[in-house]
Amino acid sequence: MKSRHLVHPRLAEKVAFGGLWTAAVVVIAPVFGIIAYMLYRGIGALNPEMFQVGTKGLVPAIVGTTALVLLTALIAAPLGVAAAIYLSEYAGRGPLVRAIRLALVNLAGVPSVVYGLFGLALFVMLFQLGRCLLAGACTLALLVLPLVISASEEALRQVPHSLRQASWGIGATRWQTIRRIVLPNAMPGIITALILSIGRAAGETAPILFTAAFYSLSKPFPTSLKDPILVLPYQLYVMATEDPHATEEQKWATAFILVVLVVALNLAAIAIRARLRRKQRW
Amino acid sequence: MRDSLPIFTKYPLGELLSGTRWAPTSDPERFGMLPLMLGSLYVTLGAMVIAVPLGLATAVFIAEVAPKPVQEFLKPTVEMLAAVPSVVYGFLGLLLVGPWLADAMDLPVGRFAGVGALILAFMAMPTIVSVSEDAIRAVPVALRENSLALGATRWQTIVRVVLPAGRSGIIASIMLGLGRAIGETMTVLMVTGNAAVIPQGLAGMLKPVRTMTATIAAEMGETAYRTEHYYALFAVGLLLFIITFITNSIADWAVRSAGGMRE
Amino acid sequence: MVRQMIEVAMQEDVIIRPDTDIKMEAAGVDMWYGSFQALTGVCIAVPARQITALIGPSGCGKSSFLRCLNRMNDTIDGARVEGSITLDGCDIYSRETDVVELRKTVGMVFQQPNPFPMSIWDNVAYGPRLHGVRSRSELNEIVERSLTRAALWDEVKDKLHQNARGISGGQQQRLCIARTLAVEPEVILMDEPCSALDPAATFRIEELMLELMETYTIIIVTHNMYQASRVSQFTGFFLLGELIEFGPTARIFENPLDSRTDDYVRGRFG
Amino acid sequence: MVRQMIEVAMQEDVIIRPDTDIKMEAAGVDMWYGSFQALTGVCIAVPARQITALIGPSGCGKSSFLRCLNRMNDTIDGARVEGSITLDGCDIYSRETDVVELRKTVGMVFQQPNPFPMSIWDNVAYGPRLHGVRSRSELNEIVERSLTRAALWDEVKDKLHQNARGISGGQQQRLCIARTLAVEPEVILMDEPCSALDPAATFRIEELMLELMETYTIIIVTHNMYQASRVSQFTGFFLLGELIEFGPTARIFENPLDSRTDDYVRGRFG
Amino acid sequence: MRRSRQAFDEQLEQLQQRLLQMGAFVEAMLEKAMRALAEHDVALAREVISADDVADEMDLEIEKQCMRLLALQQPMSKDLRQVGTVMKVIGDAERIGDYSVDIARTAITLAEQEFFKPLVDIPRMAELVRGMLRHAIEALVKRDLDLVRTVIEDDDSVDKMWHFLLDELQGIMQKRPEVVVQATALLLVARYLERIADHTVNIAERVAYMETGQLRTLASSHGTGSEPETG
Amino acid sequence: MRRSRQAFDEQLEQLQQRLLQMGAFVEAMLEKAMRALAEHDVALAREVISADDVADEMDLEIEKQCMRLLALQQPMSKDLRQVGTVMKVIGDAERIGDYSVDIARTAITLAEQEFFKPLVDIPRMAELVRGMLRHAIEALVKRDLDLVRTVIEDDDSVDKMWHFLLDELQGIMQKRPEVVVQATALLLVARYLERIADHTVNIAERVAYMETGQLRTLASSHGTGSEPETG
Ligand SMILES: Nc1ncnc2c1ncn2[C@@H]1O[C@H](COP(=O)(O)OP(=O)(O)OP(=O)(O)O)[C@@H](O)[C@H]1O
Ligand SMILES: Nc1ncnc2c1ncn2[C@@H]1O[C@H](COP(=O)(O)OP(=O)(O)OP(=O)(O)O)[C@@H](O)[C@H]1O
Ligand SMILES: [Mg+2]
Ligand SMILES: [Mg+2]
Ligand SMILES: O=P([O-])([O-])[O-]
Repeated sequence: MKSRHLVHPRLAEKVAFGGLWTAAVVVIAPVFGIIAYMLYRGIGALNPEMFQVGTKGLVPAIVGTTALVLLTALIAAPLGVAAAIYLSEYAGRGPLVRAIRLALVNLAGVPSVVYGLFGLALFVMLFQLGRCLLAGACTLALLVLPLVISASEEALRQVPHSLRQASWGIGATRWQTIRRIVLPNAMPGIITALILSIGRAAGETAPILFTAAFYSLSKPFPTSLKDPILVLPYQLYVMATEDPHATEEQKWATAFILVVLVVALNLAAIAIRARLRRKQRW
Repeated sequence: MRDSLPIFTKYPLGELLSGTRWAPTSDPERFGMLPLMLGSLYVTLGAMVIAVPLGLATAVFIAEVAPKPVQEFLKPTVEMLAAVPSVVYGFLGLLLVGPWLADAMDLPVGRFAGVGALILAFMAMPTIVSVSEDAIRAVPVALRENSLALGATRWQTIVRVVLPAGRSGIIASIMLGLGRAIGETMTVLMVTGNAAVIPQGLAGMLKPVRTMTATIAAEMGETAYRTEHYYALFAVGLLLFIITFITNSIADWAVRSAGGMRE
Repeated sequence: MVRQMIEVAMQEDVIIRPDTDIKMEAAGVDMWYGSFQALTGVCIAVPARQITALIGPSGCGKSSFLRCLNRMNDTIDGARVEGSITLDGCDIYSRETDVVELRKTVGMVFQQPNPFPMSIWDNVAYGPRLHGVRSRSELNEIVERSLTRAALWDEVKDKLHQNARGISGGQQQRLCIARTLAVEPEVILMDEPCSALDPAATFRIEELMLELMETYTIIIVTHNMYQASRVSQFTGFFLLGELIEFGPTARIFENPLDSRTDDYVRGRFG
Repeated sequence: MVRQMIEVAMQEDVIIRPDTDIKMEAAGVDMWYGSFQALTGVCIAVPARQITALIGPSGCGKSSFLRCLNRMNDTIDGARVEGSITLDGCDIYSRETDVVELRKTVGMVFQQPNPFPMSIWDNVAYGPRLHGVRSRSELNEIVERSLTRAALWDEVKDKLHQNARGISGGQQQRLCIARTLAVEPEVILMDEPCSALDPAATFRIEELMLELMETYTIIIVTHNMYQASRVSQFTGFFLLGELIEFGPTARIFENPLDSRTDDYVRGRFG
Repeated sequence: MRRSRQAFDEQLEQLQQRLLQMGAFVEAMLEKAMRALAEHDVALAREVISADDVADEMDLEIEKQCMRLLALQQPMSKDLRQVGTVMKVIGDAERIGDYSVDIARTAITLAEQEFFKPLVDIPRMAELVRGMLRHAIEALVKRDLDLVRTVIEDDDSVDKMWHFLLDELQGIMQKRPEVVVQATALLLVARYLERIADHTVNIAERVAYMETGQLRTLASSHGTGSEPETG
Repeated sequence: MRRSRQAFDEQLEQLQQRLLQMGAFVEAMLEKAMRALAEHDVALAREVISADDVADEMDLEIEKQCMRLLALQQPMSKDLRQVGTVMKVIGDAERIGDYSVDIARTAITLAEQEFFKPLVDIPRMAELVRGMLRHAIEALVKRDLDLVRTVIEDDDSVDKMWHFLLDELQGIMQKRPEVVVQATALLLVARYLERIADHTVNIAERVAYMETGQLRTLASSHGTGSEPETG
């Protein structure tokens, strides 16, 4: 077949690929510039003073964030994984299960501020918890639960059906199969899901705005679950927008710590996923 | 969401949605949500106009064109950008981009819709790039080989086979990006200026606006429990929920059909 | 009916051992997936310690029937079986039957080799452990015995603790057979066990089947008519969910009774 | 060498048309993936308008060689080809060769039927459109002609605008062939085109190949020795990257010259 | 050369055709040989003798084709039996050709001599045998078991004729020693015809095999022809 | 019954063995038939006649086995040629058995009579033919082309013997009409031996085919036996 072209496809290809290169550079370069700038400013602002337990220190916020995140994980992980196992291994295909799935997908996309509202109404007001660590953690747990469930379910689903069949074929019960074959093989995926969720929780501001956080440059650590807490993102928000006393240095350092924390969590997740993926090839 | 109901008993739905004034503190209180919705629309659409073409191009670039090392560097980096907390983006917008843009365009303040759109675009971009890159990658190698074997160039293959085949995933990525942009709270709260006025025309991009999310975040802290204002904010939350529900449903449907195609 | 079949077989010069008897028997088996009837009135008597091949065009219900024999269809929503299937004379669909016990007795090997993503040793020990064997030395013994029977021991004995995904497809399939042997089944069902393998690996599996035949009753579903002709002693031909003809393999391929079987083995079908 | 081969073929009673000539010829082809040499000194002359089958054990380099013939190996990082391969006497690896043109002339059909996820019509029209055909009526004509040649027209003519994924595997494979025919190739390479299909679909493809042979030069890689014997006029046997023997199919299967070929066709290999 | 299943059917058909041709060819050889004998036609006899090469060639060719079909098509069931049958039948046909040559040679030997008595029985026997051959081939093509029975019945007649001729010719030789050479020659011709009839029965018997797959001789013949135990 | 490739080799080997057995069996039949003839041993002759059923059975059995191998193993190349060869050779062997029966029948016919002259040439011819048969089978087993040549050379001797015997017996019959019955009987025996030799050559010729795949007759024999053109 003879070609009949106005522009030779080869030429078209060259032009198009040039365009793609440009686009990629346009996207990546400024982002990098800015992030790099921030890191540069942040790392410059870090000084020992920041880590003192005092008025200007970041330590209370770091501790608060850690406490909040751990508590969130404690609540979300068992619930999420159990729900995922139920959905992927036991639930059939009834309309109820379909509805649950649809709800999950949508909840994962609901704006975090709406979670904040919900947490406010439910935990703070209805359960009378007040603005506190526990209410915040519960709210955040709600926020990440859809993520945990659907990512864990995905991980469980990734375990080939043929392995389950093989196990049943040898005379294993459903539970034996789940415990010995499905869960161990889905574990990397589940752990990744958890870490990613934690990362997400650590960076969220809106949901804790009304449920857990308060701003202060002087308040020490929380002592009970019912205490309100200092958390990094909220700290940063207030410093940047409302606190005329916060120094530029404090702002940049806080941003830096927050980014490093979140990125570190994500890197960990990626590393785990990569290592385990290499180990198991289907 | 139960808490949003009282407001509807007091104000007819139509009035709530089309009211042009959001003035909870004036007397009488006005809860017209139109400015908020338009604010959200402006910022979000603005963000998507920037993010979609650039994001897609980057995704195609990473998946199909970039040399292996570049690929291996870009992919995780882009994913990492998605993880940066929104408050940090807001912070950067507030401290860096806004002032810089205001300088450049000779505007009085560095807080206006355009900054929000730009920052949101870069926030939505990682989602778009990462998800659509996955979708493109998930298009079976065999399809590419088939196309090449018919005498197509790589570019022809990308445009005519790979992108259509990854269509659902790409739509999903856009919807997810859109969802992220609509639902984003902190950034817009920090950089858009928070004026609940109805933006006009393109110039509106250069004026401050106020989105639904920002309204909730900004005002909830200060309203009294069970006031009309409190209920109104919940109503905004409900509206937001419905909008994102729709976007996500579309995204989910797209992902699902993408999965079906891969079979 | 069964005795008749065996007599026919004798006339047909198939060497049947004097101790040959019927291991599994299906009588009037119907099967549905929801409202779709996949099998209609299948009657078959599977002789012990012989290889029985099931052939037929795609979608004729071979796999469905095979999966009736160890009740793997139980795991599929909406799958329903009627009629009787017996193992050593006992109805496997009766209330008292323990499905887990049944599946230990009637092992299964699938089309795609699907070793668990663990070490070779763990793969083989998986079944015995499930069923309560703890002692390491006993497990070691079982692993060695099973691998040896599956003609794989020599090839893997130096890498027992290596991941099972690292061996070739043909070896993986033999590993899956070893894994099945480890729970000491009496019947082994194989659903197109070679269709994912290359010819060399296929021949290995075929030879293995012929060796295992000495001890086990083997039922194999295969698309490959030539494979059925090479390895099996009895062949059943399915068409549209019915068992059209069942008899000694030589007869099915040399001189089938039913003209549809004849058309099929002569490649004149569809 | 080529003429010799044809003479041998004549002696061997293979019916060679009087106008038979050599369509593609490889001389001393070596191929590497990185530092791994996949092909060593392959010399072969593929006669025009005949079916040439390439057989050999897994990993012997059949696919690699096939992919040299339309430079599909160009798309693999680190793949390198040496030696000469000619199409109608022109070196396809020379600087002047346009790969796109080459791949139009030398079409390829893969193991897995892989229609594009678009309508049947669009699938077939894909190639012609790529190469600049715009007119709808012309495209319609091409689509009908190609589908007819691929023996698929009657089956799909009422659902041309249905998604191509909705037809059976065998039909999909014929669609892939139609898609290749639509760009009017002269040579069609097929890499195990039937290994994902059931026997009935396989026979359809085999019949189609025999029809296409009237017009096209076909080279097929197959694991299935019987398939090679059924459909091809010439057969090449590969082993460890070398072409051990090449000749009329009847000779290869009845009386090969090389003892390794003999062992292979007699199933005594490995 | 198409080799699809459909084409395989064509090839089987072609095999059948060639077998038919060969059958017709050797039948013609037999007919000519007998005519040469009866009419003292040396040229015709020589034609038969040289035709044998063609028959041999046909035999080889068809066998080769059978082996090729086996190698390249792996036939099963009926098809396999058909190929197997053809392989066996061509052997018989070739043999019939050979016997025709023997008869033709005898014809040349006897060409110079007047027959000591008019040839009646031998041509009649030959007629019968040729009919058998035609019927056998026809039975093979039509898978007609009735024709097979006819052939087997005719073979009994041929056997009777042979015994009758043997007796008669032995009687003549005893009485007229001067015709011994001619009589032995004719004796052998009769014997050849009997053998041809035997081969014909072999051919016919294959029909049952092709149809039923049962490899059993219908007529349980002992010895190559029913050589009488009492001469 | 194992049927792997290795087991397939065993089956081919077994086929070969059974062919050997059959060869030995018909050779024994020939030997006994000749002994019965020479020693007027009716019992032995009857033994040969009843042995024919066994030979026929062997023929059928082996053919069945060949067909089974073709159906169930789809042999290629050498293996296929071997199976094809066996199918052909058993036909010849069966024929040899049949001829032995014919000789045994003749033995019974002649049992009551003293020979008009001592049997010398015919037993010698029989010896030669038996040797040929042994050689042919051996050649087949050992794939020995030299042995084949020996067989073909011996066949020439057999042909000469037959011509010689034909002349001699015709001469005797002309001179002594009273021995015509016996002489024709012996004439036929000689002819049978010649035919057996011919079948033997057929067997031997298969060796070359098995080895080279070339289906060509080495000895281009015209007619079933070289019937002399001049009596
Ligand atoms: N899980 C299922 N749900 C519904 N229908 C099914 C299911 N599995 C199989 N079927 C249908 O049942 C019929 C028989 O299927 P089965 O898998 O037993 O065929 P088969 O003979 O094994 O075919 P193949 O050779 O392609 O494996 C087919 O028509 C198939 O579509
Ligand atoms: N992309 C690749 N990179 C590196 N090595 C390769 C690649 N593709 C193939 N090989 C190697 O080259 C050799 C020949 O491979 P090829 O796919 O040509 O074999 P084949 O004869 O087609 O085998 P099969 O019958 O399994 O398809 C094999 O050893 C294989 O491992
Ligand atoms: Mg199946
Ligand atoms: Mg390959
Ligand atoms: O051909 P025959 O010698 O066996 O009659």
